[in-house]
Amino acid sequence: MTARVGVVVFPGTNCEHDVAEALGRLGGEARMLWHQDPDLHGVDAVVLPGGFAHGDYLRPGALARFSPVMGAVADFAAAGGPVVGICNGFQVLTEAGLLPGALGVNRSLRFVCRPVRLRVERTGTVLTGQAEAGQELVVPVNHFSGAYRVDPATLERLEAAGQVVLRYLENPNGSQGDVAGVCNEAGNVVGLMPHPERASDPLQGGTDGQVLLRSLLAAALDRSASGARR
Amino acid sequence: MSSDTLPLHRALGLTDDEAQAVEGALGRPPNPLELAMFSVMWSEHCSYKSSRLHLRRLPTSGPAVLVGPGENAGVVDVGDGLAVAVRIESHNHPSAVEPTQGAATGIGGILRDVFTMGARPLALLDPIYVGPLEDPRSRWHLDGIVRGISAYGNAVGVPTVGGELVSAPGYARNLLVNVMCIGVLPTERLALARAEGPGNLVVLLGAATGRDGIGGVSVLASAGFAAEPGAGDEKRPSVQVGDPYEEKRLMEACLELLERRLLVALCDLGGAGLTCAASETAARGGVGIDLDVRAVPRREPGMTPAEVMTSESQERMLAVVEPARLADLQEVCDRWEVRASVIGRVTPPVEGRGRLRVLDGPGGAVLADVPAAALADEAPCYRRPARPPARPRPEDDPGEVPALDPGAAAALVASWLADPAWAYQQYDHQLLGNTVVGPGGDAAVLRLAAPGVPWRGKGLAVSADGNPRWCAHDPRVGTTLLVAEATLNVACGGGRPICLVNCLNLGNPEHPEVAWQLEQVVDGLAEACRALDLPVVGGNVSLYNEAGGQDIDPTPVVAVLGLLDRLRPDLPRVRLVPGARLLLLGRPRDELGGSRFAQAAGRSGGPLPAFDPVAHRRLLDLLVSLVHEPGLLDGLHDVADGGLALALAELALAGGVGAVVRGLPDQRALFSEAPSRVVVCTREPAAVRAAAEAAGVPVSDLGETGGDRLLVPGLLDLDLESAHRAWRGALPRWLD
Amino acid sequence: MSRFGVLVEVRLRPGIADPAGSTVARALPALGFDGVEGVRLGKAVRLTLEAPDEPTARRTAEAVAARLLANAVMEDYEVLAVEALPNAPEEGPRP
Amino acid sequence: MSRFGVLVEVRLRPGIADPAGSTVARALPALGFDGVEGVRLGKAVRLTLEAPDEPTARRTAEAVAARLLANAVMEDYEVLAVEALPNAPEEGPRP
Ligand SMILES: Nc1ncnc2c1ncn2[C@@H]1O[C@H](COP(=O)(O)OP(=O)(O)O)[C@@H](O)[C@H]1O
Ligand SMILES: [Mg+2]
Repeated sequence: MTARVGVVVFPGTNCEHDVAEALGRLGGEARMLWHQDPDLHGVDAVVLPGGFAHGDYLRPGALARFSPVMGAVADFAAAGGPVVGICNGFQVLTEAGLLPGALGVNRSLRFVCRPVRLRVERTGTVLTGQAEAGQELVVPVNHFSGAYRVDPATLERLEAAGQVVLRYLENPNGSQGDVAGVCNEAGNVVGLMPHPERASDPLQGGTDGQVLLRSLLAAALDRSASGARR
Repeated sequence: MSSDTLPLHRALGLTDDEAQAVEGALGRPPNPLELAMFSVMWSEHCSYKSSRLHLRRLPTSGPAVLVGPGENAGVVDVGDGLAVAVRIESHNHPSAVEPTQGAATGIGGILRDVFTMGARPLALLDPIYVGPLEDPRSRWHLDGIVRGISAYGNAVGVPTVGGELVSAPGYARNLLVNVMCIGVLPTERLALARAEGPGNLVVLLGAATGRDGIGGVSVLASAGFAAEPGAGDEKRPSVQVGDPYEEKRLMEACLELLERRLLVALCDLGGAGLTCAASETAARGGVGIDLDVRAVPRREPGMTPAEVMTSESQERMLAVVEPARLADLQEVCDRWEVRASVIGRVTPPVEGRGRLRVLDGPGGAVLADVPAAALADEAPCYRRPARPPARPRPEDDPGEVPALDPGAAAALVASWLADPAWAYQQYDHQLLGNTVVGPGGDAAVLRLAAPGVPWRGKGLAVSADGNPRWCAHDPRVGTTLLVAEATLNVACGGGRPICLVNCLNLGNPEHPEVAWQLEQVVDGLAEACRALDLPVVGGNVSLYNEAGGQDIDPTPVVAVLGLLDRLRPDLPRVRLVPGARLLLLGRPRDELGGSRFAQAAGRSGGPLPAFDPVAHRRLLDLLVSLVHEPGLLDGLHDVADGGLALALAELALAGGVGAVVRGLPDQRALFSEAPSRVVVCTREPAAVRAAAEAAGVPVSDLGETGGDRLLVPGLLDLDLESAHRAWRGALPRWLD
Repeated sequence: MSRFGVLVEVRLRPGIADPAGSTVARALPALGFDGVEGVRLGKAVRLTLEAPDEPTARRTAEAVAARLLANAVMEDYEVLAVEALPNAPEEGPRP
Repeated sequence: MSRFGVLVEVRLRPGIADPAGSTVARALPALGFDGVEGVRLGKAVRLTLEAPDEPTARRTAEAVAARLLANAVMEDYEVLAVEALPNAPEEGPRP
């Protein structure tokens, strides 16, 4: 069985091939989903990859959330389908209301591209099913607007409910609570700023991202085995 | 003098003689629109009128060269049915007026140069030269330039993997921003900007046309800046704003159009806008083009035909398509939300010459009617009077530089340290998943792969290098040393050098000293490339880099591409590991002419060290084989700017491991910047030695690694912890 | 139908960190501006639109702001001004 | 001394391309907003400052805008509003 993962492409998306290649290396099969197409074509999981959807000039993700494909992604998520937003994809998921919070401009007011150390705070999500609690990973970040913003009460609620999935060990952007990734209540929608697909090949200098992508592929297979949607 | 008292041609930047020549080319006086078109096409920037003659001396062919200089980018065959396209450009003057947008639109332009050939852009590089960072204006320059590159390159989805960052007094009022792009294409997708087939349609793709950068090439890029800071203000309406999102869609649409073979020709719009793209495309194909200036989508009301024809609005491409393919083209463009407007058609040549005609509406009045080749190819060509500078041959022989005590030598080295991470961490340098060795080392190393071009095991190494100190000292020899350095960097990354591109940044060519520098730089480049069998596949000449009558030091930038036949994940990097030997590959040398060390001591005399291409080639070959031998080298770094001292310091800092270095007779050996030397760190010294001896490369032992100091007993004593602070903080200290 | 120009301000909610505003505020004393206590940086969006009357123009702008211009998690918006514009530009600027 | 709140608008000069505004404008029809002809995106800067009187507050804001907020090569600025604020916030919001 091969996990079929839909990779959403907006005009301005630029990490779709990287994600597809990384998933392919781990035995998954990626299928590009064009933003204008409201059909997910029976995929077992969805990734919203990095980039600058619609230019992201007004605010990252502000326009992308209106794309026809996003209605289908919302339905898929509501039905328990695994959905992961990486970087720009995380921004789009918060704009779409599929994840809590928002992503603001980095504290440094600069774009930042470098590896950071992360800790897995919550296992059992579609992104961390195969990771261990407390596991440390080195994965690159790559963004201008990656500072997680949420009101203090909501952050407290997220912490209490275990919705903080990944935390920075060295905060690169001023995120509240050092949040690097969060999930929805059910744990089937996860957003993160770091790019696991950039740490999934020894040639790129690291493989720590593999455990996250493998978790996603496993979640996709579970879903496909359970016969949901197809 | 106000411009309305000037004859029109002078206000447009043409000399009286040039205006006469225009009349000669037309056989009648030009009308104002025609004159405007000639003024941009015959500008220094577009026509290379002061440099063309010299550039002919460069070696440009080789068995692998598919496209040499003259097209939008050079193209080299790299086997497996693949080719690499490469191009470098300057965006100096626009970046001086508005650093962020100037640098951003520079990136946009260089990308279009590469994807217009059918290549998918793989990587960008950005050599930057600004004034001293003590000067707030230079900080504003650098901060803005890096923001512009970051904002544009990251958003368009092409990684920036290398460059240069030089801060020196000569660039305070005339900074330099060079931009370079490498792309990859299946060889059969190679596209040329050559219009063919009378009756075919000319289609403008991309952004609407505004009054952006009118006269940018003739008035802005082909003249220097005035003395007063801010005196360039009247040039400000020329500012163009980059739109990476438009560029991204345009790039995807163009690559798909080429992939589906829907186009006859494709040409980017850069300097001189529509006039340049149309006249060059027509001239190369030996045909004419009729353009309907009214059909050009405008961003602003009330634009004149001359404004439309010379606007440098960004993110536009000119395509030639057969009428039967127009619907398919439209479909691709619609999907990518790229505007496509038919603005003209290809016409047969008249008496052997294609004519570029500008029409006012379909079948409307003929507003301009000019032989395309007269615009594109027949600009005047000047041999400017050249004279070496009247510099007295200084008596201060750098051989007599007084020795420094080890602590003072360490302080000097520390003052040279600057980690460029401040810049490159603002760039996405990992996009496309190809980056095996990112910025910060000797050469960037990439997988040779792209979306649609699966990786087959090969790699590319690339390095861009400039050194205004060497080139001011001796422009000819200095340029040979740059070629030596760039090839060596590439070999340190495991790449066999396959081609070179160059960007010659110089002052006002009407100054005889600058004309002389141009000749010398070209001679040096030609000499070194010939000796190394390295074809020059492209370049750019940026003249009039002057402010207040003061020319910049000659600043040629050379960039070398190398090919790796197979890639390994554990390529040796710039770093030391503990418990290893340090070896010097290459002949030990001690000439100090033109070095930082001599300069710091106020000695500006003496010859630059000479370049021996035969020994250099042996070293390159040896390195390529050593780097590919698993486990043989643990680290390596070439010796260049700052000599062995700086090379050792950078090696030690990158690994956080010190060394004790012996066997150097004096500080001359430590600080000489003579070429063709590499330091390697190895735990297999005998094997390295044997390989070097077999290759006929001199090898000497430098000592061993370990500890937390870089110690050269009696000559240098550098504490790594404080050096690390100096290195990391050098840029943030001023810029954050 | 008439043409209106509408100015909408989008600002960060109180309590949401504004690194850009803080950076400006921090830079001011060194430039000789002493009395500035605080700086907040938001967006000023100018819309040109057609509407039957001013209240409709305002409502449209508010709807655009609510739906698109502001992210409710971080931002508030306010229509600051609505002004009638001369009609029909012959060859209006295309977006 | 009194406290004032000043609102400054920084906008691109006419004729300077505004990719951000154009992108928003192009997207609006798909969101069901039809009559919007054009969008220009600028900055709205709110300064809180101490000054002896309103004209001085306005002048200071103008000077700040000229020195720091607007990029003279591409942008204009305008002080849109100056309002007196209640004095002395015991522990006012820090930037
Ligand atoms: N502006 C820049 N952008 C990206 N990378 C840069 C920049 N400046 C320097 N670098 C990178 O930092 C490293 C060191 O640069 P440099 O000191 O010029 O190296 P070298 O002396 O070996 O040519 C190189 O890998 C170079 O590509
Ligand atoms: Mg080097």
